[in-house]
Amino acid sequence: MAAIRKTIISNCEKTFLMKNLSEWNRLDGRSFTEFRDINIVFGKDWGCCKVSLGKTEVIAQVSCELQQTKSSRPNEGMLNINLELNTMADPSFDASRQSDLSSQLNRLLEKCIKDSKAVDLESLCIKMNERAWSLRVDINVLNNEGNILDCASVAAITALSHFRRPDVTCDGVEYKIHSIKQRDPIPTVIHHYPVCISYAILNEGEYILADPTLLEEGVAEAFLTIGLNSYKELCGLHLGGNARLATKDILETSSKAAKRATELVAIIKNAVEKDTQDRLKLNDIGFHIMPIQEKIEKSTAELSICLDQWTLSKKGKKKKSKNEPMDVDPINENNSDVQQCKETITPLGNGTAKLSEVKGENEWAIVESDEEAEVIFVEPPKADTVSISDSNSEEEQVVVLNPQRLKKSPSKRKKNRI
Amino acid sequence: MEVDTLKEENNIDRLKCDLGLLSRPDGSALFTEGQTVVLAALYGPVEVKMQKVLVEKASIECIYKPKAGFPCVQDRFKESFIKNICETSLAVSLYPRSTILVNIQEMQNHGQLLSCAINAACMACLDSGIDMKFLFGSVSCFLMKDGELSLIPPVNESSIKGMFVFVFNNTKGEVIASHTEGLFTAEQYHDALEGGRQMGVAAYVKRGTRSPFVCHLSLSERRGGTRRHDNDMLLPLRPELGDHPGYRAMFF
Amino acid sequence: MNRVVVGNYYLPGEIIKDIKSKDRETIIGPGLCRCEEDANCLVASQAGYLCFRSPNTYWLESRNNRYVPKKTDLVVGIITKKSGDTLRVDLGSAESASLSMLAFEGATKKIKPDVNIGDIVYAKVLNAHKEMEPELVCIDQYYKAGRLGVLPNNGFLINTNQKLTQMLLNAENPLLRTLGRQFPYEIVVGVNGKIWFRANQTKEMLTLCKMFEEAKNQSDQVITNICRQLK
Amino acid sequence: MAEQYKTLHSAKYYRDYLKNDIRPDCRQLSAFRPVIINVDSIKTADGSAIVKIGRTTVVCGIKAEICRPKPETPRQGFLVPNVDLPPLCSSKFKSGPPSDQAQVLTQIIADILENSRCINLEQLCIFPDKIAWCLYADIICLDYDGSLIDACALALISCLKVVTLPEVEYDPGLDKQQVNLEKRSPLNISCTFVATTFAIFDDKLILSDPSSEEENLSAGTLTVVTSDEELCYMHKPGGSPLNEEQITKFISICFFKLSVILRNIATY
Amino acid sequence: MPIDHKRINGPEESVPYELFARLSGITSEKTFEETQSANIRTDGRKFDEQRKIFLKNGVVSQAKGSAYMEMGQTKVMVSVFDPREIPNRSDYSLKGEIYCEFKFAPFSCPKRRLHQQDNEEKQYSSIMKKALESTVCLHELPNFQVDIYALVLHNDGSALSAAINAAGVALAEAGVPIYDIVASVTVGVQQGINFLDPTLSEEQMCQTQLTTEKFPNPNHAVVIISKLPMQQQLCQFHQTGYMSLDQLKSALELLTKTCETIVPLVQKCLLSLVTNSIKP
Repeated sequence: MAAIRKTIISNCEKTFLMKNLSEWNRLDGRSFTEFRDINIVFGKDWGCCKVSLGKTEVIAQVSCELQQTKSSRPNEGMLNINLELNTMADPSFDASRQSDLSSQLNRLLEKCIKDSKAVDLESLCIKMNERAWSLRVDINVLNNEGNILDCASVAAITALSHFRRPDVTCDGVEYKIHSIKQRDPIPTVIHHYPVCISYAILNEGEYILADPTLLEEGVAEAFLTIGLNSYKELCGLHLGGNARLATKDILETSSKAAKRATELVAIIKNAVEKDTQDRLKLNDIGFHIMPIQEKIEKSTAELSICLDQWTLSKKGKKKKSKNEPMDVDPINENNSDVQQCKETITPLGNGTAKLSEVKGENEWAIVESDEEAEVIFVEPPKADTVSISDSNSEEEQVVVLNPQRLKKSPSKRKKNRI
Repeated sequence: MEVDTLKEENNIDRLKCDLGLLSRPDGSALFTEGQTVVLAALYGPVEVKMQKVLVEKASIECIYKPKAGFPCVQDRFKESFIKNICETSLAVSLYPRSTILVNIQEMQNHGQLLSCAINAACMACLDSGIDMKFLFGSVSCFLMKDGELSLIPPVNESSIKGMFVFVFNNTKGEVIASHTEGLFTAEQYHDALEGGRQMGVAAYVKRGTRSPFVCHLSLSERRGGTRRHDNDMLLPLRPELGDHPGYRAMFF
Repeated sequence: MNRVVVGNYYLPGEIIKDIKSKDRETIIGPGLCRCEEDANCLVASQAGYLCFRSPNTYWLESRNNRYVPKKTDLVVGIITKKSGDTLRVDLGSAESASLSMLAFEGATKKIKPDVNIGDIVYAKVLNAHKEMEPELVCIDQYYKAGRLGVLPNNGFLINTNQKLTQMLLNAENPLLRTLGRQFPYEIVVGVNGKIWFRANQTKEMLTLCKMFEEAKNQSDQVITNICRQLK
Repeated sequence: MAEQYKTLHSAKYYRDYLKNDIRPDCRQLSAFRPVIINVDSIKTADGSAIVKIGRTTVVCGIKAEICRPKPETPRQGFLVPNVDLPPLCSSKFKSGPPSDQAQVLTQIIADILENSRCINLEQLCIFPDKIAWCLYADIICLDYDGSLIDACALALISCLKVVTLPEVEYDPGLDKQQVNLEKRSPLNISCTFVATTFAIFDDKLILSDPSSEEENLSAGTLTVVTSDEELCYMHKPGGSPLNEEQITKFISICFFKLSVILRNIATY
Repeated sequence: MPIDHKRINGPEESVPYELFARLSGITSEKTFEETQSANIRTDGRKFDEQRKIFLKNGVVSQAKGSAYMEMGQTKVMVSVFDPREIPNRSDYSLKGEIYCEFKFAPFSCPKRRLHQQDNEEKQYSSIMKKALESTVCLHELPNFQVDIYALVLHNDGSALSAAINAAGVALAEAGVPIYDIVASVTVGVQQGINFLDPTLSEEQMCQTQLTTEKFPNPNHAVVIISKLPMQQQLCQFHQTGYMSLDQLKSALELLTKTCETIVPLVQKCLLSLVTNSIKP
């Protein structure tokens, strides 16, 4: 229906973005490996959640229907994932036609969640060869500020784990669907929680940016999407676009992604758990009680920080640099050298692979299933300088500057004042 | 008539609206009515497609997305209903050869979805700052089997005999649009219309007793607005920027 | 209904009564239209505060998120297309504007300015009529560019709302001045909500970026206060 | 000369007529066009009706098929109305999937059908949870000249009244059904609904039963559907605002029209 | 049935009730045998007798030209619209184009038709296009396309012929330049008998091969031709089934003769169009 031409990215935006990256900085102050904040809100209905990643927002809803089983899989239910790119999110999305982007994203989501067998489809079957539940996840994008896929994958798996289907009984011939009031609804069995983690690749593989924003997506040469679960198992890896990316970069990025995946899954599980607790307490839950955002008052402090640059740099000094860019420091480089060759990716049946960390191997090794015991799981060595602390989230939000440059800054300031 | 059920206060409390929470659209609103939540976003006026160019006015497109399942014929009906209302109330002749995109997303449905969607659309229009002839507000009125009228969706759905959706404007409180479900008599229709108007006028449109969400808008505007009490003069220029007219040309 | 009160908040469709007019003439600005029934009344068409300038000028100060070109506006736009002697410029409005290659200082049929797709221009709206595509120029009536023209590529462009740009263009607003005390920078503010700026240091540019992001949702008053504190 | 004037200044052309309380097709402002109903002329359908309102022509055909009831409603059959606006009826429509207008019209007709409760879907069930009738009511517009809702609703109700279904015997033990083609019986239709459309011209003039030209020029329409003593649909999709007296007037006109149409229907 | 999101959908699966009807025992063979022995068709016609034709033009007020034709029970409606520029085309074509769309109404046949055009309808559309292409003076409509839509309300055999005949009238009414009136006739062949203007059951009978022991003659076919009678030219010929050349010859003779009988009808219809337009 509506397809408004995409706004063009100006040359100066591109130039500045690249220049900024060359100084190991991102426009929104994040480090290369940092992700935007994720926030999950549940709706009143089962299997409904709104997920926001920075300003990117999606809503997911799971629905179910009793259907005839498929003859090819007589003892399984069905799962469909449908991601809709709405004009609401971006006016350049065409609601009426399936675009390349939309089919690509849908395929990646399917690979990540459906093909990795995250949902136990067999438990959805009611009677073999006759009836089974067909689950359907509808994901509507509300606001596109980059990296829809990560947001959608979190929304999809959260909605699925939150969803409860009505109970069904069968007296041999007739199926009776019990309403939620009559009988407690049944949750879906989720084997593992796979999430997509995307990276934008710029400048021929030199810069790998986690969780790209819209502008970064527009400038990027290629995208690396890694589907992972909390057990560091790979559920799909996709490299789109054209960039000369070394194998070691992919492996290195994957190990970082694995860490992020663990964090994300913990967030998802916590959110679902909290919601369940709230429901048990019979609290009112849903979008209708979402507080009205007071966006006006929240950030006067931020503004004054911006205006007074001195304050900002002082703060940065105090904090020392936590998220140090990886390549500037020679010590870091060594560390990453040690770290990068510890993964091997093990195929684990259909569409699933295991990303485990093995010492001294840096290639895609196919490990026979009986040898699996030999695979050594190694915790990533804690290198003090590189570690991304997740203890204090407040700290992470602070723009962190290079120590080298920090030293210089006082003199600069003087200059400015003259 | 028995308007006991049409008490204003508790109805207004059921309404909530949050504006401008999406970064991409020109205007967006999250409208809550009881437990029903609808998100609306507006882009406009934007570039028009060749097939849809209207020489004398803007063409309005409305896209309604249900939260689960594919959009079906029923959703197409909602789209066309909201589109027609927007066409009536927006000053479309000011934006010829352009499109105004109205996007509606169902977030949570617990009755009176249509009127909630219409209200959300209106608030999104307001948020975007697009020129409007008047505001519109929608009220759902339920007719019970015992002949009572209620503005709140009843707990027991089987007791509903009919349902009315009215859309009023804020100038004279006239009916812009109407949609009904179920069987009813002409008198019942009038009673519902009258009750709905009382509620609508009180809650949505009439000045003085503006509903909380409209107040919220004005509040946020007041806090964030560029208003200047003391100085009616046009804003002069930053010297380093050359001869700029300062405030945008405001004379037609 | 409502007697005219300057500074009152009006919603679309509300009638503003008893307006002051000189020689039965009233000049109305954005957000208002004539009332068809009563010549002495105005109808609000946007939500905003009523403003008045003597003797007979009224307008509504409202938010307006999508830019609608107006004649003599100074705007910042992106070149999206080059076809023959005309450039297409995206201003963020419904229709992209046209800019002739000859409308640059010193441009002739043979000597043309060096403009590429994706470049940023600071231009003036020469013609804006709702029935026609807007036309831009980068020269004034004496064929001089002044400050108009193609902006260098080592700056940065951000899109904000028109409210912020209006605020920045107000000379009394201390925001840019306060910042100027911290470090030198160059800025071009288009009324269409696009801001271009550059500074010596990337860090400084980032500060600018963040500041505009934060200032977007703040009122005049708040910003002035903050600036005052920092003096 | 009049032709050119009409095409160039169609609104003014109409205003000139309406000033004298007459419409270009010689009707009074509140006059309806003649209605012709022809039933059961299409033998391949299980019931059919052709309705002409002025030049607007609509044909409705119902075909019955046998199906299994939904698990949620094991005691009900199906009635599936669909309105089709083929490119044949007007240059407004293009071939391909149904246009937005056709979809909206389909929903309106389905709403009217549901609101009026003229047909109890339980009578379409042959054996609970096993077999039921599915009536496909396809309404096709043949000539698009305004007041389509009126024509479609009338075609549907006239068609429902003449539908006959063959007798079916179902043996639950064997899960076998036998259809007796010779013995057919009509449906039980409890009420008759009649839709009436008005167009609002220049915010004040009310034109009954508008033609497509009048619909295009008018600033909004209102459709009232009456069913025996009650109302079952008040549809006003935007357009000029109306006050209450105007609406009251419409309703009274509609009840009058209902009686006329009922007499018309009674003749077959 | 696939779910169509732009329509109201019924149950997932439904079947025509005729499938469960008590078998009447009527087969094509039996019908043919009876017809042959009685030497008269089931509806009382002779083998070379046409059904009654009703032809009316100007039935669709919104179209430029339109016609409604009844041949016995068969009811077909055709409308023609103003020539418009050929859509989705960048180069200029010297010749005009014809777009035909042939559709059966869902309820027009014994088995319910779906809303989407099926293969049979597509084939009929292209046959119709072929017949009309050589009728319309395409060189007079450079870069233009004439849209012709045919809708069958009730199919009782020879629907395509009826549609082509009606389209000819509609084209004439629309003022599209044509060389001649177009007349189309269908004949069904079974054994040695030509069934002129067959009904639906006769059409079906002519499309099946009867058991060879009883009926040694393998001829079974349906032939549709369209003619420009004044020009004495065949503008379309379509045959399905199996028939000997001798049989074809006899069938063609019959068809040519019948085409001529349709012409005066069409002429009369068009004449009334002219006289009506002259009258105030």
